[in-house]
Amino acid sequence: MRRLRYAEALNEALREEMRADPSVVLYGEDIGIYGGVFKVTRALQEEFGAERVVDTPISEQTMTGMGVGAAMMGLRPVIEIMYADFLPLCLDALANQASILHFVWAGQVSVPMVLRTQGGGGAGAGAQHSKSLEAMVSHIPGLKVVSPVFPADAKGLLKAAIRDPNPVVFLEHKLLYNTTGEVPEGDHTVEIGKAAVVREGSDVTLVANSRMVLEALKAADTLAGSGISCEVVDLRSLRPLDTATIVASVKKTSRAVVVNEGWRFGGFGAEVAAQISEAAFEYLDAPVARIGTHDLPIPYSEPLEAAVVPSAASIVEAVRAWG
Amino acid sequence: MRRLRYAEALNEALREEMRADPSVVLYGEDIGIYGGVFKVTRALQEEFGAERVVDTPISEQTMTGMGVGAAMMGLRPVIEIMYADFLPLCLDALANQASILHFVWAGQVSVPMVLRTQGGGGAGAGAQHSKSLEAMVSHIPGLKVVSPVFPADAKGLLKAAIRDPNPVVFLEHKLLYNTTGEVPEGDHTVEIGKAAVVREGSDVTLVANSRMVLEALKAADTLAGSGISCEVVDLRSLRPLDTATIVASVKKTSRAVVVNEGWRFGGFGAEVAAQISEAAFEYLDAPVARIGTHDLPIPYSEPLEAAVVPSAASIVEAVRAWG
Amino acid sequence: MTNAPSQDELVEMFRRMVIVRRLEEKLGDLHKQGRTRGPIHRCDGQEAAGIGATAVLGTDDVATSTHRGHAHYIGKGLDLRRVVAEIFGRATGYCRGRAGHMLIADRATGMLGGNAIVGGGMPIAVGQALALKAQGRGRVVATFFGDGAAQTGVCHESMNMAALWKLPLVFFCEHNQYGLTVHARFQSSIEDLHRRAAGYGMPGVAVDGNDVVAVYRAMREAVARARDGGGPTFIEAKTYRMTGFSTSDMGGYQSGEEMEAWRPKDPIARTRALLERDLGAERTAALAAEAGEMVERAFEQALSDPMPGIEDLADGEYGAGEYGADDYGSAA
Amino acid sequence: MTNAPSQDELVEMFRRMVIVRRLEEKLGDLHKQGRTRGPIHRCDGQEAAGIGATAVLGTDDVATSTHRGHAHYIGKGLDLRRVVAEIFGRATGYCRGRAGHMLIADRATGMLGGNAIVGGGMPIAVGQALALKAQGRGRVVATFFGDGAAQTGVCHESMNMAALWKLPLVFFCEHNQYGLTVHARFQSSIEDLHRRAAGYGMPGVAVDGNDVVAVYRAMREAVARARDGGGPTFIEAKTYRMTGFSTSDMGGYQSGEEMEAWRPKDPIARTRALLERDLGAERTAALAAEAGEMVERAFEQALSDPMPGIEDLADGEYGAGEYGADDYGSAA
Ligand SMILES: Cc1ncc(C[n+]2csc(CCOP(=O)(O)OP(=O)(O)O)c2C)c(N)n1
Ligand SMILES: Cc1ncc(C[n+]2csc(CCOP(=O)(O)OP(=O)(O)O)c2C)c(N)n1
Ligand SMILES: [Mg+2]
Ligand SMILES: [Mg+2]
Repeated sequence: MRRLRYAEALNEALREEMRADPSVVLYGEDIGIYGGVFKVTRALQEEFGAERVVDTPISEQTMTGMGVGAAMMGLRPVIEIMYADFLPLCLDALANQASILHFVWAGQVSVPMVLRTQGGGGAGAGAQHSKSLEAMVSHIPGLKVVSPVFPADAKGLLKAAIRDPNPVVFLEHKLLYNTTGEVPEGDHTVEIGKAAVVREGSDVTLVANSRMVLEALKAADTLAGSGISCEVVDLRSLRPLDTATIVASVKKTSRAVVVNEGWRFGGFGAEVAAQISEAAFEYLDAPVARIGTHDLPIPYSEPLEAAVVPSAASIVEAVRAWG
Repeated sequence: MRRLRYAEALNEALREEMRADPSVVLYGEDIGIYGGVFKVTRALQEEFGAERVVDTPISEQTMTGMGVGAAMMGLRPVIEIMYADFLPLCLDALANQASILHFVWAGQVSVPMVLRTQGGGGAGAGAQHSKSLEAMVSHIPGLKVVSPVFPADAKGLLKAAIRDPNPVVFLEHKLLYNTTGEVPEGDHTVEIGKAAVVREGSDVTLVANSRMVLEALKAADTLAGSGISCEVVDLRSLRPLDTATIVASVKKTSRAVVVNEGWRFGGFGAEVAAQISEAAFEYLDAPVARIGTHDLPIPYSEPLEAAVVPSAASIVEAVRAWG
Repeated sequence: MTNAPSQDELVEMFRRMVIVRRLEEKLGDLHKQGRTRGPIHRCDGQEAAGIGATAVLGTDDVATSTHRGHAHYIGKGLDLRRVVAEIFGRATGYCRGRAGHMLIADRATGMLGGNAIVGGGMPIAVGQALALKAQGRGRVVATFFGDGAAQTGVCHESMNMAALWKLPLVFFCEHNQYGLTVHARFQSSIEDLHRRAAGYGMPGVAVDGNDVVAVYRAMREAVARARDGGGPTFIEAKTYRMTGFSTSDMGGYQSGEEMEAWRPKDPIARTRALLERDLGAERTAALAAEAGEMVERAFEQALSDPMPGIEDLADGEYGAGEYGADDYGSAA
Repeated sequence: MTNAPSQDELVEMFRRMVIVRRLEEKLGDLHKQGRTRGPIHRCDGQEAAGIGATAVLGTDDVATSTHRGHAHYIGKGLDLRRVVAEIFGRATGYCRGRAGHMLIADRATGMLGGNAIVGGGMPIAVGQALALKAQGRGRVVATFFGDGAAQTGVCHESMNMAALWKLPLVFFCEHNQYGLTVHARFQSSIEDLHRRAAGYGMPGVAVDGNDVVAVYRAMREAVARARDGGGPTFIEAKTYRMTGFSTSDMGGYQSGEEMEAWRPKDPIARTRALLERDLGAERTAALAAEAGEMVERAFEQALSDPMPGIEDLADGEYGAGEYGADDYGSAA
């Protein structure tokens, strides 16, 4: 199979869906001629015109609300929010409009919009451009939330998200755009709400999402060297969460480390850890370990940033702490 | 001791702090002549003037950001956001400004502001006026978050919040304003970050905050009738969380039910449950139970709303489920 | 007079204004009896604005409303019984009791919809207008909002985008002098909000919001511009909220003189006087009486409708995309 | 000429403009060598705006800046070495490396501060101005922002509140024609942003942002008005960003003609020509050379400064209220 960069896989998903369905439109800052600051929308305005690939003013709040309005009238808007740090600006439209209207209006409308954004640290972008805010969006009923790590899933989940009749928040990571992987051509979709076991193992389950899956895989390699066999579960979807796959793995290994790049306190990892403790209580040999970004604004300077964002090393350390 | 309504206790705290410290100012919608839609700021504009009790336009985002600016220049603003459902509008200023600037500017400023708001269901206020969004604000490092249930703590924590050099989100509940309790006169403060054991018991620990503490106490009464002895921990502060008090109780009882009015999935209860499972793993006889609002937008109609918001009955049910 | 309503239209607007007023008064009565739930925001005094503006819209045009939307609901053609049923949380309400009075929507008449977040309807209207523009069928969106909402950030963002993209959208601001309890002079840096339209290269007009004919005419011009691809218009209707901000209003912030000064401008009395000139007092009174009876019947029916059962919640948080996008305005 | 700068002031502004330009060029060079980290937003071409505007502020006046703040930092009197140190994440930087180039603050000179959220500085400036007004010492706030930021909701809310409360605040908009890559004509419904000021009853003026004297004069008038209790002013400085939106700009969205048309308007060349008339070419060149050397030295020093160690993080997420509120502008 051909290998594509993560950004190219997303671009292909957008192009295919736009070709197949004229109601798919893109709204965002700098997504037109420039093709997006991470080049995910490269050359799409050229192909589909400025009516379907719309450069918007810097107005995240209205951009999101406008997605809701367009979606309820039959369009399928895909909105690009440049950094996840700007999600707070979108949250009113997400929590008070996008997520509620299908339910509150008793099914009279659906809101098939996708809100793409990218988060994460490690690039020296500072406290206002490095956050991972999974926890804020995945708490909201009526939204779906996905965060693929591999290019194939990026393509498959984006296509599924565009076709979903519900609002979907699609979380990317700035350090993933240049990673590559095999990506199926054509109509490849991945079901929202399904995790994947991306490495099998017997001693510990590492549950991760987005870039942290790569760190978990690295940690698994390292630990294999000391005879510890790690199973790695890539959540892919955060809401709905595939509890069954996670729990099946933990029942096998009896130990779990949950890795999420959001701040540890009140982070998405708390939900995953709580669910594991609820559903696999009798099977656990040790408390579920949780790893997240230290509870601090993310500092700019390299040694400081590296100290607060989780990595393979922190995962290895957590596993080794069990002795 | 005299009894005050919850709203009066808050009003007294504001008045005392404003008399003691001319840098304390209030910003909010309808807080002036009208005294706030829940009457917490009653008669304060009369006493302190329109320069210190400022009616603002309907501009939550700028109101919050302006609190940050005023606080860093030496004022101590207390901002009233009418409904917690509007917190998303404040989150950019909270997550990208208020909470980070002390740290990111390496201590050159502090941001001693308080953002008061009220949430919660049960009043027929509908999906856009009934949410409990503890999870969104308590995830943010640099913020403190409190949610007192009793009038005495409301007064004591509000005074502590105003004096705190850090930004504090102060969460009230619409159904608490008319509840009454004994409130110490004069300079009564309650330390932020300390939970309280409000009922002692030996069989189960019920951990709750805000109005859910009242429901937990009711449930404890009911369960006492069937010979089950509940200890009730009132969190009071959500961030920093008093893990020690919670864990001490659970080590004694070996069972815990966490009750938080936010949506269950990704709610604040997940953090509490995860911490209990981490710190009291060896002591637990059963998985920690979590109760929250059902994962749905909050419906208006009474029977529907009653079905989704947690209550004493749901707590009793969770405890009885252990058999 | 250009753009003036026909006599039939005026009669219909009068009928609807009376319905709205009786609806509000009935709700006030029931509130006093403790029979309502949650805050209810009446629009007494603003009927000419809401009814005059919606009268110009077709069923397949779209409107977004606010927490104070009863005139928009009636004006857009919603069935009164189902509106009342929703306000009382009944299973027969437009949203099966899930929405309550602030959030009513009706797909068939293009009411999409009420909104209890101040300013919340405006970005949605921008998106709706973008979609309608793409469809190219000449449909328009009217977004209703108050003088308080005009101060929100989304109002600026929405006006900028609507003007930038020449969307088929009318910004209809009901300037009733107050946010909840705060007078406009403490909320807004200028008195005449329509003057802000110039900052977006958008036409802005002020109109006597208690004169239903004036409102109709201004709206007709704006809607025609929108349909013809001329882009958005900002209409500021100067009016006054004659009752509390909601059923929970405890008063004390309005001067008696101010309230007295507005009383003679009551839009219903003015429309009635107008009609009496044409139809005579008797026919006009009969019209009003009939409207009042209709309201009585709607309440009787709605209040005996069943509450939803909790099995209603079984369909859960997500939709399955049950329908197509083409049946908006199907009541047309 | 009313409000014109003295010759000494003009010399100082020229010196600072050259410092800023050299700073940007050095950063560009180091970026090419792979020695910078994270995106860096240069302001080449906008030096007259940033330097001319800040020249009018006292050390105890406050400024909020943006992601593109280097001219504001230098104009407000920050020490170049510590600015560079911060940009390179050194322990000796203004924020001990925690902030990076977009978020620099210096309490002593009233730079509070850079901000990487577009529009983020404006509400903060409103609050600062409220506090300064309460203190009654005639201090003012200048809030810098771009043409892109002018489209954000907080810009509207902040302008409304500042005008409503007559705050000592200057809204200084650097209209450099672009958001990141999107031309203003695709972002803004009007070309002349200062015209929006009228919608708040606020004076609004446009000025040639590449003419440091014109900027200085407009700002001086606005600052005097603010100090005297006359409330806020909106200044729109028309200028052009001569390099990429940041070091990660891949180009392709600007026309060659446009870039060529702005080149002769380079604010440094124009100020240099002005000074040469008064001081002669030699002294002017010497001034520029001296400034360039200063920049070289600052980089040398800063780049040999240590990185912070992780023990720096030990003080944690909360502050203890270490200092009083009175030492702002202590460099005065
Ligand atoms: C974002 C937001 N802030 C505050 C409120 C509370 N609130 C409800 S109605 C209202 C006043 C709105 O004033 P205006 O827009 O003039 O409408 P009116 O009530 O006069 O019809 C306020 C502040 C809200 N619902 N949403
Ligand atoms: C709220 C927000 N949205 C988007 C961005 C990404 N972004 C950074 S700079 C920029 C362009 C800003 O344009 P303008 O205000 O004109 O400033 P300029 O870069 O031209 O100096 C954008 C969109 C951001 N930092 N913050
Ligand atoms: Mg109003
Ligand atoms: Mg710009």
